[in-house]
This record gives sequence, structure tokens and C-alpha cells, in this order.
Amino acid sequence: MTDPLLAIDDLHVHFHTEEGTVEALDGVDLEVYGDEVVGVIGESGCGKTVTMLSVMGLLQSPPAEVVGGSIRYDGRDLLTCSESELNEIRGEEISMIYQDPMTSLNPVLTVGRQVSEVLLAHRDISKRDARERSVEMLDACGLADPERLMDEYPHSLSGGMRQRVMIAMALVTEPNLLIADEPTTALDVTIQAQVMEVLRELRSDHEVSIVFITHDLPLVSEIADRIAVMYAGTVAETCSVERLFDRPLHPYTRKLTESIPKLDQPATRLPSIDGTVPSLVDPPDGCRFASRCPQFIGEECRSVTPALTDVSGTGRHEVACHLYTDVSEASPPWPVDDEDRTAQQPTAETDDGGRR
Amino acid sequence: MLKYIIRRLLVMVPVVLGVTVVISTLIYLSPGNPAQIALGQNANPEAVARLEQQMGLNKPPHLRYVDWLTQALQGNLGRSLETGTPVTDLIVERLPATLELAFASLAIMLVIALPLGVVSAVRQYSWVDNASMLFAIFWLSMPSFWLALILLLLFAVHWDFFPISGRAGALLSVTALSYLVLPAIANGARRAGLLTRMMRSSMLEILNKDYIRTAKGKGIGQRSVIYSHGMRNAMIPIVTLLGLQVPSLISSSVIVEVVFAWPGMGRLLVDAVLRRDYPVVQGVTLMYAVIVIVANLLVDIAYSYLDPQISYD
Amino acid sequence: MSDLQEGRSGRPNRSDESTTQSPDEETQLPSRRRKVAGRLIRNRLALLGSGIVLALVLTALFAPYIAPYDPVEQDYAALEQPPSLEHPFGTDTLGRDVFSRVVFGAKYAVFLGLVIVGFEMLLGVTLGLVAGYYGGMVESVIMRVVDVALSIPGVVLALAIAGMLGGGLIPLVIAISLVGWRGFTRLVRGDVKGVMEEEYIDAAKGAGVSDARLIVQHILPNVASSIIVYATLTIPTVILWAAGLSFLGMGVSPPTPEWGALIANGRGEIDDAWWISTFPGLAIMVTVIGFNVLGDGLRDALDPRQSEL
Amino acid sequence: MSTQERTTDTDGERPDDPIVRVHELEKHFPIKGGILQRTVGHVRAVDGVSFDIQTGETLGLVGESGCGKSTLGRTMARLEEATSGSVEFDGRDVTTASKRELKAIRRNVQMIFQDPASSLNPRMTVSQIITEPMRSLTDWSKSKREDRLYQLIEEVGLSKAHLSRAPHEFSGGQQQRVAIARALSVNPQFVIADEPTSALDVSVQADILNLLKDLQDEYDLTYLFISHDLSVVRHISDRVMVMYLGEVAEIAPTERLFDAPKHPYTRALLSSIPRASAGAMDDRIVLEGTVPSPEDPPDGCRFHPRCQEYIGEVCERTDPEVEPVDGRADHVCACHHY
Repeated sequence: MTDPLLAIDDLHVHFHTEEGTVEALDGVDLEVYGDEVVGVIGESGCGKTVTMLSVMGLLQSPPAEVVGGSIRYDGRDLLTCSESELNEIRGEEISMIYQDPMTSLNPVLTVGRQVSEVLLAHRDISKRDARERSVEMLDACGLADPERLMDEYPHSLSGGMRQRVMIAMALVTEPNLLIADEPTTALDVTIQAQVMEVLRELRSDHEVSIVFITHDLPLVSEIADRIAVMYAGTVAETCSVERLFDRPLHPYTRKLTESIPKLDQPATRLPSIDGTVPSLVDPPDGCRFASRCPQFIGEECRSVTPALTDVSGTGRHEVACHLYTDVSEASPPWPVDDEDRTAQQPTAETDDGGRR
Repeated sequence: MLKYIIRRLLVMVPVVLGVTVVISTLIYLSPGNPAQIALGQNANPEAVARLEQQMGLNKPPHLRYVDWLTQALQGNLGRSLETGTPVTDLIVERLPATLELAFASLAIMLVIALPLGVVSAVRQYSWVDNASMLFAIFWLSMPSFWLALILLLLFAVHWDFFPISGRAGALLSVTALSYLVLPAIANGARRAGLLTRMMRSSMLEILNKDYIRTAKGKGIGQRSVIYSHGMRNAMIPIVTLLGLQVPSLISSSVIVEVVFAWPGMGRLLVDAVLRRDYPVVQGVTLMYAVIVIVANLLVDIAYSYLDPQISYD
Repeated sequence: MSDLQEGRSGRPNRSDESTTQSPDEETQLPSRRRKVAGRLIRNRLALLGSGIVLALVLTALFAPYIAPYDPVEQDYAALEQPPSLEHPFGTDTLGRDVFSRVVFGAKYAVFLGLVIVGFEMLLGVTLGLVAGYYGGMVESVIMRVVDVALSIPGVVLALAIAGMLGGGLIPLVIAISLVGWRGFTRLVRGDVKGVMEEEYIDAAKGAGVSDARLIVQHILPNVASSIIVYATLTIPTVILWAAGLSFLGMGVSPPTPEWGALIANGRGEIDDAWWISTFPGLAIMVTVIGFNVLGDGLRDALDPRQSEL
Repeated sequence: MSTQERTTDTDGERPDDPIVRVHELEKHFPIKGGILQRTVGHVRAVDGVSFDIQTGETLGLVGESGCGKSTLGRTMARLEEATSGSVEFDGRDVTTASKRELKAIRRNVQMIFQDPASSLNPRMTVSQIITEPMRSLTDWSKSKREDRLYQLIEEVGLSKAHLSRAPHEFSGGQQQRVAIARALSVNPQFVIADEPTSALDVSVQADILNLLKDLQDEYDLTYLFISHDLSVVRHISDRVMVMYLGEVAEIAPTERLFDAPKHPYTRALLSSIPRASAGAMDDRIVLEGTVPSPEDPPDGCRFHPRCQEYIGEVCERTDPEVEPVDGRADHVCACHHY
């Protein structure tokens, strides 16, 4: 296997607040390979956005502080880069689109200025060429009448259009890695479908790896090859989309997938997770899910932090849980009725199940 | 845009009318008989009565107001009880000095406050920030009339850098300028302190916006982030706040004019109030209100240029 | 175990969040009041501000015990004496002890600041609540009045009012109060509009709560902290205004040791006897700094959203 | 469990016993403009909507932002004044009720809001919040109110120890439980829930949905459940109503709406929902453009500019009536296709 494009290793981030030090990230490991879409999923406050902002060097410090770990992109450790070195990478090699398109565009600058600005900053290119290139990109993002749009201000655009502008802005320099932070959460479903369509098309046209952050499991399964499930500042499990639905190994992953109301399943009582996410100010030792875990197996869970380990023998399914000591093809302690589950959760066994 | 200005002008009309009603009511409620004041304490009662008749003082208040307003609309604000000079002439004579002082103070405010505020915000909690915030607190706590006296004492009396008081005509020479320096500082210092703090907090707020994060994420460099993306947004609330500062800028200029014997409307007003010269008080107050209203109009227009989200209709 | 839980058909009496919350965790949540106090104490400047304000109030209360001389007693044997051990701030043209006069001036500053801001609040907050809550015509009328009032620069209006009423303490209070209420009205009206957007107001309406109760129970407590902050920051402005008007001869009349009047008193002697004007001015400045930094601290602690005034 | 009702629903033989009848309801908001700031137009947030809600059922109301679903809910609770039309609750018209009548109606019609943090007054304690409707709407004695309070707090899954706390000390899920307790304190018959779970995480959402179902069974509640999330609506509703630009597009029993949607908009909406299945995206209908402004809705069928099944000029000219489809009284749709 080739080297990963992005390798986050044992990342620890703390926030210094009035209530105390919030241990927002506690040893996050994540790898993104070339031309791969990785979905990062988790509930609010689990650290998915913080992880990606650390990659971009966009964490506000103070209050945030990276206290340990490394983020290697293409051989360089981003955490030790200077601001100007980072500026050569940001926007050029790694781009990011954000959750709220209403607030992520500058209200007093025209769309054209904001899109072409990225090119002008990173390329030795004339203003006219930058404009031309920007128009092409807006067009590629499915925006009608891109020439006129260039001179519009963001406030006259709908949410869906703004998010397309954001995508155009992120991809105009043809970066290697795109980080999409809940890019459709603020949008309606029909608009979400449009934006996802644009993302899928662009992905097949440009060779770009995508990290797709979301709390919406079905949504990410439409586009991702691999999923990382985060819980309370740690990565609980990473595996392919199919495995996630067929054979989730971490008790949290299983609970999470079950608690989502599903369209293709008859309405029954929704299973929920007892308890609450532990406070990240002075969090408990051991596994952070221990207090809510239905598979709690004893003192080990409370005292030893489980490491993210490969359990498939192929490196494609990792889980951080004390249940699994056997590293080759672990099986979960709950009944896995593959046939039944597939009927409820028809997932593709083929490669194009995630993307088209 | 034109439509917008027209609408703003139309909105001004009732406000100006309201101001005239307030002033006229105040004057009406004031003790003392203007006719008596005009003729002096020892005047012949018959002459006083005749003058009262002439001035329309025996009419009911609303008719007196209508009379005054009709005259005012024709540019006639009455005559000073003290000297008999038309109030309009007095105002025209004093207005340039007042405006000159106001603009000079404004210039001092902007030149000091804007850069200081931006630097403080960009380097929050640094020594620059701490120093400029202490600087701001210091100036904004200083009574302007007292500052005026201290400046006089140090720079005019003690060191003799600047003339003590008065004004040497329009701003065309070094001499004229030297008369302006101290009053302008005395008038602008407190508001420069205020403005520094406002600029800092406005800039800080903008720097926390999502679109600033977007801009940083584009790798365009800190300079572009601050100037292209930050400054213009930060100026939008500042322009509004500047508009709100105009009345208080004028307020303090009244006192500063008295201290430096600056021949503006402020001194005219204070003298008129002390001598109960009602037509002058009425006229000058109205003029001040008009200045404030016009300033607000200008601010609104500037605002709509800065913020593309404002629609003009 | 897990299967049992899922199969559970009864009501989820066990709360999702509460079950694991141990009593220890509960006590860790500091109360709002303690948080505010904590933030105030951590802010050293605010602490300094409270110290200054406390000192001012104590000086005002115990002026007769602090001042070494009678503030109005004239001493022709000691005219215009520079600061010395005997007269720490020197004496004025009539031989009065400037230090004693400044000490007694604190009484006026505190009195004027509190009383005037009290009146302004009463008038301004009431109008702001009414305008913000009822909206429509009532609001338009009130806000047009505010527009008119705001068009006349404060000192100009106060001069006109004070001129009409003649000099003295009471006219001074009335003049400044009539000028300052409009700031409270604007602030409160805006805040009330903001609070009215909150869903708990809809919820209260849906619960059949009366208008009066809605204003007193739901709206006022939620705008109170910004009113407190604004009031604290208005006190120094009022003190400056009162001093300014007195300086112009429109406020408290000469023998009374009001700070603005004291400065006016020394104005003519600024080149021979700088101390007569300088010390009262310093007193004003320190007082104003005290209230300002206290107000800033209160704002940070109570109402971090409120922007600079 | 509501399985009993569900089976009868799908058969379309539910006894016709509406507790709420909404007839031609309109809510227009004026737009100010021009030199004199006169009213120059109207946002037609809700534009002629009629439907019934049967006693004991849950009617799900779905639509995208700006379709008027929240305004409809708020107008039904008289938090907005209706422009025209009527909302009859138990035979009484809510839109024209006097202050006193309204109090009687409000005892029976309560609302749960979207943002739990904003729907609880931060300066009140939980017990003050929950007792408030009882104080204003009932003449219950203090001890009766307290009994009810203690009963409710347990029922929604909190404890007495929570009563003296302020809302900000709770998590979002717990706050929504408090809001539910407040709504149920006066024993209402009908509850309007406006996106009650959209601000919550999925695992907490599951808890709240379960709680709402349990309480419905216990108190025979009727729900109007407003949401933009079709999966949630499917989970909780007996019938579903789809709105588009202030109008009703389709109303049908839940199973039927999801199995055999008629209106092209409903179908596009359904196909837009992400689902974790392979074939899901093959037949996805991706609508063009965005929802037009409700200030100036298109003539004819409001959906026609985006419709994938546009059939001709009739769509542009005539606004389709809401009519039964497939000969079923319980499935209505506003489309020229049928």
C-alpha cells in the first residue's frame, strides 16, 4: 500500500476555558489515501471539526492548543510548519468547505473576487486569466450564468448557490485534498441532493481525496469509501461503508447506526444510548464510552484507553475496543444475522456502493 | 440610490419639525419677558407693552410657534434681544469656526483611533493591545474642559508653543492652524479614546467571523485577510457609531469653544443662555440639530456604500 | 444486557442523560452568579474600578471626617498657596482648602451620578419596554420622539433646559435626566425586540401568560444585565456632564464645592495657581476611570455580547 | 403502542372524528418598501391550506425551509394572527377566539418548539417553567399544581432534584424534556411539535421520539409533528402532509405516502433522502433550481418551474385543486396528473 496523503497520528488538542481544560481530542489517528473519500462521523462535540481545523492550522489559539501528535501531509508535518509555509499549502493543496454557507462568504466582496483571490494568491497568473478560470469553475459547479454571478455579492445568492460557490472556491486550484465540514447540514434535502451531485461529479473529474465530516450516516455512505467514527475526542472505529452497516464492531458504532430512524424500515421503537457523553473537562480514564457501553466488560474498560487496532488483518477495519483481542477477523459479541441485516440495510457489496 | 436619499430627506422633515417644537416649547416655558429683556430692566412699561404687541408675545403659544416657523422657513430666525442683530447673520458668522473645529477633531480621532484599534485587535492581549487600551481609558475619562485648561496651561502659557485663545480667520495659514491645534485636541481626545475601543471590538468581532476563517483557509496571507476581508467589514459598524458620536462631539465643542474663546456657535449659545437671549438660543439650537441630522444622513449614505447588503429602496 | 434494554417497552423513566450524572458532577456546574463574580474578580482592572468607586462612595459619606478644613471657610491669611503639608492641594483665591473642597465634591458627584442615572433609567427603560413590547404605532411614536431628542446635542439641550430653569442643583438634575433617557430607551427597545424573538416568549404566550407578567417575568429579567451595564457606564458620562454644565455656570452655583465649579473657579488663575483647577479635574478623571473600568468588567462578566458603547 | 391505530389507518377506515379542522387558512406577511415604506407586497407564507387532524393521530407535516410549515403551526396555535380562513379546534374557531375563549383553547392546544435552548427562559427555574401554564390557564390549587409537577418531571425522565435548576445546566435533550413537560402540564388534547428534534443529536433524537410516543399513548394525545426530516416523520406519523410554497401538495397515510407517492414534489423529496443502500441513487430525482420566493410565487401550479413531470400549459395556468387520488378519500394530492 502506498503512503497515505494525510496521516494524523495521536493528535491531542486542548481548549483552555473558564470551566477548565477541555480535552477535545485525545489521541486521534486518521489516514487519508490518494483518491479516497473518508467520511468522519460523530455527534456534536466529538471533535470531528476540531480535527480538521487542526489540519488546516485554523484552530483559534488561544483557547485551543495542540498538545501532542503529528499531522503529516505529503511528508511534511503541518504542525511544525510556519504560517507562511501553511499558506502555501492551504487553498493550494488542501482546501476546506464549511458548514454554514450563509456566514462563510465575505458579505462585502463579490463572488468573483473571492473565488479568483485563491488563484491570484497561489499562481503567477493575470487577473483576467484568474477570472476566466473562476468562471469555468463556477460553471463546473452547476451555477447558471457564471459571468454575471462573478459580480454579485453573496447576499443575493441562495444557500445552495453559496455552497456551490464555496465548492468552486475550494476546487479552483485543483487541490489534492478537500475537507468538507458538514457541507449540506444547513441545506434542504432537495438542495442537499444537488450539492452532493456536484461533489460526486467533481470527484470523478478531478483527482481529489475528500474528507467528508457529517453527523448524517446515510448521507456519508452515499459518497464515502471508508468511514471513521468518532466519539468524545477519540476515533472509535474505521472501516469501509459496507462493513460499518454489516458488521460494526464498536458498541458505539452499533448503537449509533441503530438509533437513526430509517426510511426503508417499518417504524418501531428506536433504540437509544443510555447516559450522556462524558464531560471533556477532566474526562474519565480508560475508554470514554465505558460509562454508557452495553458491552462493558470490566475494570479494563475504566482504566486502560483502548488503542485503535486493526482487526481485519488487512488494515481496513480498525477498532478501539477491549472486546477485540484477536486481531484477525474479529466477530462482535452480538448476533450478526448478515442476511437479515442486509435486507434491512441493503448495502452494496461492490465498490460503487459508496460512489458512482 | 437617489430614491434612498429622497426617502431619507423626507424622513428628516418630521424630525426637524419635532426639534423646532421642542425648542419653542422650552422657550415658551422659560421665565422672563423677552420684551423686558430687550429693553432692559428699567424700561418704560408702556414701551415694553408696545414691544410685546410688536413681537406677538400676547398671542397664544401655538400661533407664536406658527409665526416663528413661517419666518424661519424664509430664513428669518428673529433678532437678538441683546444687540438686535438678525440671528441668521450671527449663525452664518459663527458656523465656519464650529465646523472647522468639528472636522479637525474628527480628523484627529480617525488618525489616532483607527490604526490603534486595528493593531490592538489583530494582536489581542499583546503589549500593544494593553498599552493602547490603557491609553484609550485614560483619554476617554478626561473631562474635555479640564483637558482644555491643562493644554492651555502647558502648551500655551508655560511653553508658549501655541496661542492662548481665539481664532485667526479661515484655515489658510500656519498661524490660523496654530490657533486650531489645542482646541481640536481637547475636543477630539476623549472621543479618540472611545473610537479606539470601538474599532478594536469591531475588528475583533469580525476576526471571529466564519468568512475570516474561510479567507485564512485559502492561504492568502495575513495582510490580505486583515485588510481585504477584515477592515471593510469592521468599518461598517464604526461608521454607524461615528454618526452616533456627532452629537457628543458637538456637545463637547460647546465647552471647548468657551475655554479657548473660539468664536463658534457654542460660545454664542452659552452667552445667549446666560443673558436669556431667547431668539439666539432658539436659532443656534436649531442649527445644531440640523448639523446632527445632516451628519446622520451622510453616515447613512456612506454606510450604504460600504455594505452591499443594504438595499436602496 | 443490551438486548434487555432494547426490548424494554415501558416508558424511558431512566433519563438518557441524567442517569450517569453523579452528584459530584452536578456540583461542578457553577451557578450563574458565582460565575459572574468569578469573572469580575479575575479581571484585575474591574477590581481596581470597584476599589475606586468604593473609595469615592466612602469619601462622599465621610467627607466631614476626612476633610481637614471647612470647604467654604475662607482664610485670607492663606490665599492661593501652592500644595504643602498643611494644604495638600493648595488653597484657592479666597484661601479655601482645595483638598477639602475636592473631598466634599465627591458628595455631589455621587449624588448627581446616582440620582440622574436613576431618573434616566426610570424614564428610558419604561419607554423602551413599552416600545419594544407593543411595537406598531406606539413604538413608532416613541422612537420618533427619541429621534428628535437625539438630534439635539446633549449639552446644547441641557444648556437650553438649564437656562430655562435657571442654575442650581435641581435644574441640573432635571436638565441632564431629560437628555440622557433616550440612550436607555434605544438600548432597552432593541434588547426587548431581541428577546421577543426567543422561543420562550412564544412558549409563554402559548401558556396563556398575561402581558404584564410576560414583561415582568420573562422580558425584564432577560434585559436586566445589559441595563445594569449601561447604567454603570452612564454614571461617569453623567458626572462629566454635570461638571461640564457647572463649569459653564449652568449648574451648581459658586460657593458649593462641585468639581466642575471648582475647575471654573480656578480657570482664571491657571497660570499663577495651577493647582486650583488641576486637582478637581484629577478627581473627576479618577472617578470616571473607576466607573468605566468597573462597567467594562461588569459587561464582560454579565453580558459579553454587548458591544462597546 | 400505536400499532392498532396504524393498521386501521392504512386501511383508510379510521372513524372520521377530527379534533382539528383547518379551512382555507392564509397567513400573509406584509413587505414594506418604496419611499414611504408602504406595504408593497406580501409574503404568502401560508396560502389557502385545508386539512383535518383526527383525534389521537399524529399528522406529520413536512416541507423544505420557507414552505410555511412553521408559520402554519404558529398560526394554528394563534402565535400569529391568521390573514383569513379558520382553524377549528373541537368546534371552536381559534383564529377569532376572544381572550377568554383563547385561554380555554390553550388549555387543550400546546406547542413544543425547535430550539430547546431558546424555548426555555434562562432566568427561570425548571419548576417555574413547567408550572407556568398551570398558573395562567387553570384554577388548580397550589398543591394540585405541585402534584402534577412531580408526576410530570418523572414522566419525562427527569428527577425532582432537577426542579430548582436553571435551563442552561441541562443538555439539549434534557431541555427538550422540560419543554415537553411544560406543554403537557395542563393536560392538553392536541400538541403542535415544531421540529422538536432537529437541534438534537441522533441518539438523543431517538430518546425524544420515544418519549413523545409513550406520552401519546398514555394521554391519548393528538400531534401535529412538523419536521423537515422525512425519516423522522415516517417514524412517528400516522398520516403525512407535504407542503410546498405555502400550499398543500399531498396528504396521505404514512405507509401509502412513502410507498406510493403521487405528487412529483413528494417523489423528488423522497428520492433526495440519503439512504444507505446501493440502488438508492440510481433513480434519484435531482430537482433543478431552488424554491422560488413566496413573495412572488409562480402562476399556476407553484411547483411547475422545477417539476420533472411538467405536462404542459395547464401547469403554468391553473393552480391544481387538492383532490383525492386513486379513488381514496384519505389520499389527496394537488397535481394536474391526477
